[in-house]
Amino acid sequence: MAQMMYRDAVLTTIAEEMERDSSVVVLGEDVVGGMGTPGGPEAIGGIWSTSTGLFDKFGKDRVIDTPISESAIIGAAAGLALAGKRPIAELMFADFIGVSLDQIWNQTAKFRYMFGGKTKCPVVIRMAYGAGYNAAAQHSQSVHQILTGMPGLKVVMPSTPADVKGLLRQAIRDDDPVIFLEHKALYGMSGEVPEGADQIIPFGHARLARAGEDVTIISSGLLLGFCEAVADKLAAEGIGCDVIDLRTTSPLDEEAIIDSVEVTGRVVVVDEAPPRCGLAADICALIAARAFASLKAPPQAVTPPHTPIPFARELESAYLPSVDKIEAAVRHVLGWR
Amino acid sequence: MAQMMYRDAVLTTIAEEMERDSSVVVLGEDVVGGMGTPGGPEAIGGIWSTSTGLFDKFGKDRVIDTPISESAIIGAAAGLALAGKRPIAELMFADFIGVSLDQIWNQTAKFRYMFGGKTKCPVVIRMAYGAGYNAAAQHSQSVHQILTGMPGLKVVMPSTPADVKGLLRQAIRDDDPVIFLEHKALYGMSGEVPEGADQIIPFGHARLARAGEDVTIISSGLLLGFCEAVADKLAAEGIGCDVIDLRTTSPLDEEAIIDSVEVTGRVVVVDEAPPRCGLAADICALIAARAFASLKAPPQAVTPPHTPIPFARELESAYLPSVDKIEAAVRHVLGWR
Amino acid sequence: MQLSREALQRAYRQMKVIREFEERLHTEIQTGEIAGFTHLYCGQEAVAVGVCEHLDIDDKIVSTHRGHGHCLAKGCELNGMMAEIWGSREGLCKGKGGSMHIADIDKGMLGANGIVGAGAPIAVGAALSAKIDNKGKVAIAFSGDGACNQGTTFEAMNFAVVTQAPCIFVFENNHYSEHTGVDYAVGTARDIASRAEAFGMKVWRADGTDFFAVHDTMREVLDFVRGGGGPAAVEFDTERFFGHFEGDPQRYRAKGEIERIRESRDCLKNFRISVTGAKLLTDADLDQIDQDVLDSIEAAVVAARAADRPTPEDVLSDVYIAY
Amino acid sequence: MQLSREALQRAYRQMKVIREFEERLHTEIQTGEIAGFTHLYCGQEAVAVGVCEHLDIDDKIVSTHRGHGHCLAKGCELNGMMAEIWGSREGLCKGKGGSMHIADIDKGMLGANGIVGAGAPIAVGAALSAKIDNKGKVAIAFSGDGACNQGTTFEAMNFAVVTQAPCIFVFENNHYSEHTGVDYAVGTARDIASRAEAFGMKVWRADGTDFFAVHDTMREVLDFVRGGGGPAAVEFDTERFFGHFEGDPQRYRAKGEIERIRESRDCLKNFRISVTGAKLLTDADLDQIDQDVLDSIEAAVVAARAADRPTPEDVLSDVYIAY
Ligand SMILES: Cc1ncc(C[n+]2csc(CCOP(=O)(O)OP(=O)(O)O)c2C)c(N)n1
Ligand SMILES: Cc1ncc(C[n+]2csc(CCOP(=O)(O)OP(=O)(O)O)c2C)c(N)n1
Ligand SMILES: [Mg+2]
Ligand SMILES: [Mg+2]
Repeated sequence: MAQMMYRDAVLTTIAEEMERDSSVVVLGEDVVGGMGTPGGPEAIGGIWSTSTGLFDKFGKDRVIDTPISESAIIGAAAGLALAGKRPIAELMFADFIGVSLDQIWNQTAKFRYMFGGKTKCPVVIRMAYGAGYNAAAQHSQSVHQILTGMPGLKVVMPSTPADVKGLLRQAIRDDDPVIFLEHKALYGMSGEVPEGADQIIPFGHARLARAGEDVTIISSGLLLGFCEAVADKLAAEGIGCDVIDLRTTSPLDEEAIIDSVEVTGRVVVVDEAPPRCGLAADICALIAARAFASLKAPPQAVTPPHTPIPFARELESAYLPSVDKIEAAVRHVLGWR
Repeated sequence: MAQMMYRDAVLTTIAEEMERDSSVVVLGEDVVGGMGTPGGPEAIGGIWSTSTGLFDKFGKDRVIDTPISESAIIGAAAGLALAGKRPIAELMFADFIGVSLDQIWNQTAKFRYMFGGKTKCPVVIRMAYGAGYNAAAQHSQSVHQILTGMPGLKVVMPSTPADVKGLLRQAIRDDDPVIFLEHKALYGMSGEVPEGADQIIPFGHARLARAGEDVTIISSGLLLGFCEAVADKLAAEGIGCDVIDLRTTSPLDEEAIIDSVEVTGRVVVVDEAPPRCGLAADICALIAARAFASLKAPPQAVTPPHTPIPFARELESAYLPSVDKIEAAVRHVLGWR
Repeated sequence: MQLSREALQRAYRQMKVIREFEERLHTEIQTGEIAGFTHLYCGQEAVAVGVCEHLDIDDKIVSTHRGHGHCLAKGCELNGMMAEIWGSREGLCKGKGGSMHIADIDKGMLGANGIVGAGAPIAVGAALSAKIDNKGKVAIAFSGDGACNQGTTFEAMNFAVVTQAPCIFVFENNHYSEHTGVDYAVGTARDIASRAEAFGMKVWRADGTDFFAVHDTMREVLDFVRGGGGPAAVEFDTERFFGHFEGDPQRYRAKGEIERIRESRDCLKNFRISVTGAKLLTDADLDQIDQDVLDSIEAAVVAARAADRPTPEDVLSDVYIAY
Repeated sequence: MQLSREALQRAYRQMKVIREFEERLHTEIQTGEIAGFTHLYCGQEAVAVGVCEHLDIDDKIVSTHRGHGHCLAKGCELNGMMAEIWGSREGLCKGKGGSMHIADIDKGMLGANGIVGAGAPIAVGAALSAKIDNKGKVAIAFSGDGACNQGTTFEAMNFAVVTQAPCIFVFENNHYSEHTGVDYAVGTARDIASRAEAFGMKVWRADGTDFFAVHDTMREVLDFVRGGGGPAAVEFDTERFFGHFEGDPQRYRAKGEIERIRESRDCLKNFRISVTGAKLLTDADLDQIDQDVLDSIEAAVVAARAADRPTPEDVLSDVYIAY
């Protein structure tokens, strides 16, 4: 086990996979940095420091710095994949799916199906998402709810450095397109990371972050930590929470969810996406359909309001689900009779 | 009352509003047709015949035929709106939000909020959506679930010619951006349309298409007709269905939904979008949260499977919710004990 | 015109296959048996064939909504294509793709595409793969005069120049995008090629209805690109014989336009005149090919009609998961 | 340089306000008091001011992530901007937008924009509105050398040419997009202007650090566009004095680069040399402006600090509905 930051777990996993498999290729804006400048290549290595050193190690054919052309980035990744490579494309911010959605949704995601299974399309699209940086309405969004709804895509949302490692390795080796969502506010998080190149976490297997029998709390990404804090606080009062870290939203570990709710009968789903047609509603509906008889209280969602993301510190804090709001929701379902 | 086709309801409403308000402007690909050709302008008037004759009547400044540049179409509409006009932009197919999403989601939808209420953004974005034409994976999709999840947008899905008229009129006069979704398979539908320029249907008010006390069926668009067929069949057996036509998915008429389910205790939500993070899940979650105590059976969703849309007739039919599948779901919730 | 007799026969056969494939579809579509949207390539055969005759299986192409010609020229199997358009389970894509999504990755045909302009970035990616492999292979992006106004096409051109990807942008200017004229929609000061040139590429132009002009031009282009010259663009002036889609009333055409182009700008007719005039092939040679082709098309239609239909369960395969 | 004394004073003041606004932000940001991403415009003032001095309130501009200069030059109120960046309720956007989303529609300032390249199509729309109104008004799209590779920018240029929208694309080439050099990312054979030209527009080029060059060029451009000549593009060669964002280590710069550009390509310094040399204004005149500006900046900061903070309920206003 090594202590490692979330961002370094991204970088080292990419580097190890590039070492192992020469078909792995990285592309994105400033993933090298300094191209065509007096300072020269590797002046930055990615604005999140998730590709630092790759250019020096693997050269310009495999570490491709790109113009600000996100559609071309994703399209090129798709073309690389159809031609037999395993591209890892970076969108600097998840919000930039806005300028590249067609290539994600109508191209990459659909090739295998549209072409009758005649091809695989092993593209990883990494992107930094989430609020907490006061980056306002166009640089703070969660997009997993949009992409989870798109057949053909797998969607991954690690919430610890260890999960980054195991899930990113699976993503790179996966034959289907994978959206790999890195929460901006977690890049600096440190944690234990198992060593060894075959530490792989298969998709569709949630992680039980806390175990308890009174209530189920379901989340992922930044908010998972908030849920753990609530669980720890309630544990001190003798209330037991199952905290389920989804890890992947598509495929979804339906069994882990249903099994837990069948025991607890009470559930809170906490998600950073807007409320309408979001992941929280998706999971609440699943539970209502499949664990109806076990439910002792209505499945409760905790999400931001249905508004764009505001800039000012006070506003963004009020916008995001907080530990207090999650705790209140948990107490609400616990108190339901 | 006049008998009118769904497509003609679109065209006449646009024409009437353009007549009434000189700030209304239309733009899109081939909305004139024949520009720069030997045949000359008005060679087509929109591939759905929803803008035929407008160019002759209102001239080239107000009826703007565009290159195949959907981002520029939506962006130009946003700019027209910020500058005081009321643009109606057409995306030929809803699937083309893929190449224009940023301008819809990060621009048009957010201006009013990001700018602190300093502006309105009265853009109508019309688009033809839905399956049933064997147009395959890139020309058959439903997108209301994606856009409903985006704060700042209003989303409208008329299922009759009369609703086209009343809702489109509201859309054009609305000060917020409105997504107006026209189902391809309904363009040829005929129906009674009330006359008079103030036939307006306000947003957020569902329509009760059938009334009954045993089960609630919720839908919109093409599938609404399927639901009505099921209700009519069951009525013959003495089973009463409330069939709720949502009309707008954002804002959503939560009260109409909850009121009905509180009476029936049983509900089926039928939607054409994929199952994950879709509208059906959204509404089932709402019901589970707000009508929990009234529910006699798990809220049931009927949607296509989580796959791209296949081409062949047999495959597309198997993909889409059918009258039979809806009926089976309704009988399932009716039989739940 | 330094082609061998065999090469000439092959080129003619390829163009004729496309022509008859499309003419037959045009007829069959009237019966209502074929579902979905079908865009016919008829009239543009010399481009697809003049380009693809230079390619081998490891070169890649990315096509458009009007893709049948590119597919056939790149080696997709005729029966598989016909069956696909018929929505059969034995189609190249098991009936899941249809006319707008025919692909055969093993043949280097990376897909027709229903989204105008979507192909160009994908071709750049395939070209970057070829660059990594460093074996002189290329990728071709076919685009129409309408597609050349889509942001993706522009991004792809700049991207290819920046990364020096061995990508060739082939613009088939058939003067119309759906019902709109190129003179309206492409605001460019001069032609499409000039616009590509401003992106920093070497460009060529040729008559896209003349097989030999296309073939000769592409030889130069391919020498340049395979030789490491970076990306390139070519604009071919060509003609579409049918409507944009089947059912198009074509009110945007000039009176007599179709008759005129069928008369004077038919690549097959002109090919025949050239090669028989130069005594490289005889009318009898060509007539024989014509007959073979018609037979193979007939056989393909018969096979497509008889082919297995997909089953409802097929909806759920070829995708990672079904909820 | 046919400007009146008042006009010269005004231009200098406008540039100076931007300069000091940015220098002060640069200092304040170190304290951690200001949240979010801030991109400083320092060094490029002559472009914003040289362009906007020609505009009136009915002309529109659309800006970028580096928008403070454009906002101030177009007449956005200093205190409202400072308060916005401070995230205050009294900010121009009530603290909801912040640095990247400052807008003042009434002043014809249609918004800074966090999405690179998003502004150009919006400007075309504003220009189409002006065309309908037919009063000789224009819209300006400011774009960087990086933004000029985004598909939306290309689409917008073609769209403007096709619709003959009175839109002016102002490219501020400051040689960098984030950490990447323009020589790498813009593959164009020649300059950005040539690429714009290939879209069918008349183009101009000038030194963007020289107020008079910008101002004179824009007079010509605006005469052309207001006169119905259609859209146009201008490329200004300019310099960014600070990092891409605050905190950027700028390892991509040449050694001594910042000192050099601050020394020789400072629009304020060079303006002072020109006008005092030509005896149009005295050093004392300019010093007076400097002092006034510093005072007003100080006052704006004091006011921003003291301004009302937004409340949690404010999250839910200015949007049609909150579920
Ligand atoms: C993004 C997108 N916009 C619009 C369309 C609808 N559409 C299909 S083909 C076409 C015209 C394409 O013209 P061109 O590129 O010249 O190709 P051609 O049809 O002439 O072969 C249009 C507008 C589409 N499929 N995708
Ligand atoms: C669509 C999109 N891609 C990437 C970014 C991240 N980003 C912000 S500014 C910038 C560089 C822009 O360069 P340029 O257009 O030259 O403007 P400058 O920063 O030099 O003013 C990038 C890549 C973004 N905001 N939006
Ligand atoms: Mg064309
Ligand atoms: Mg720049």
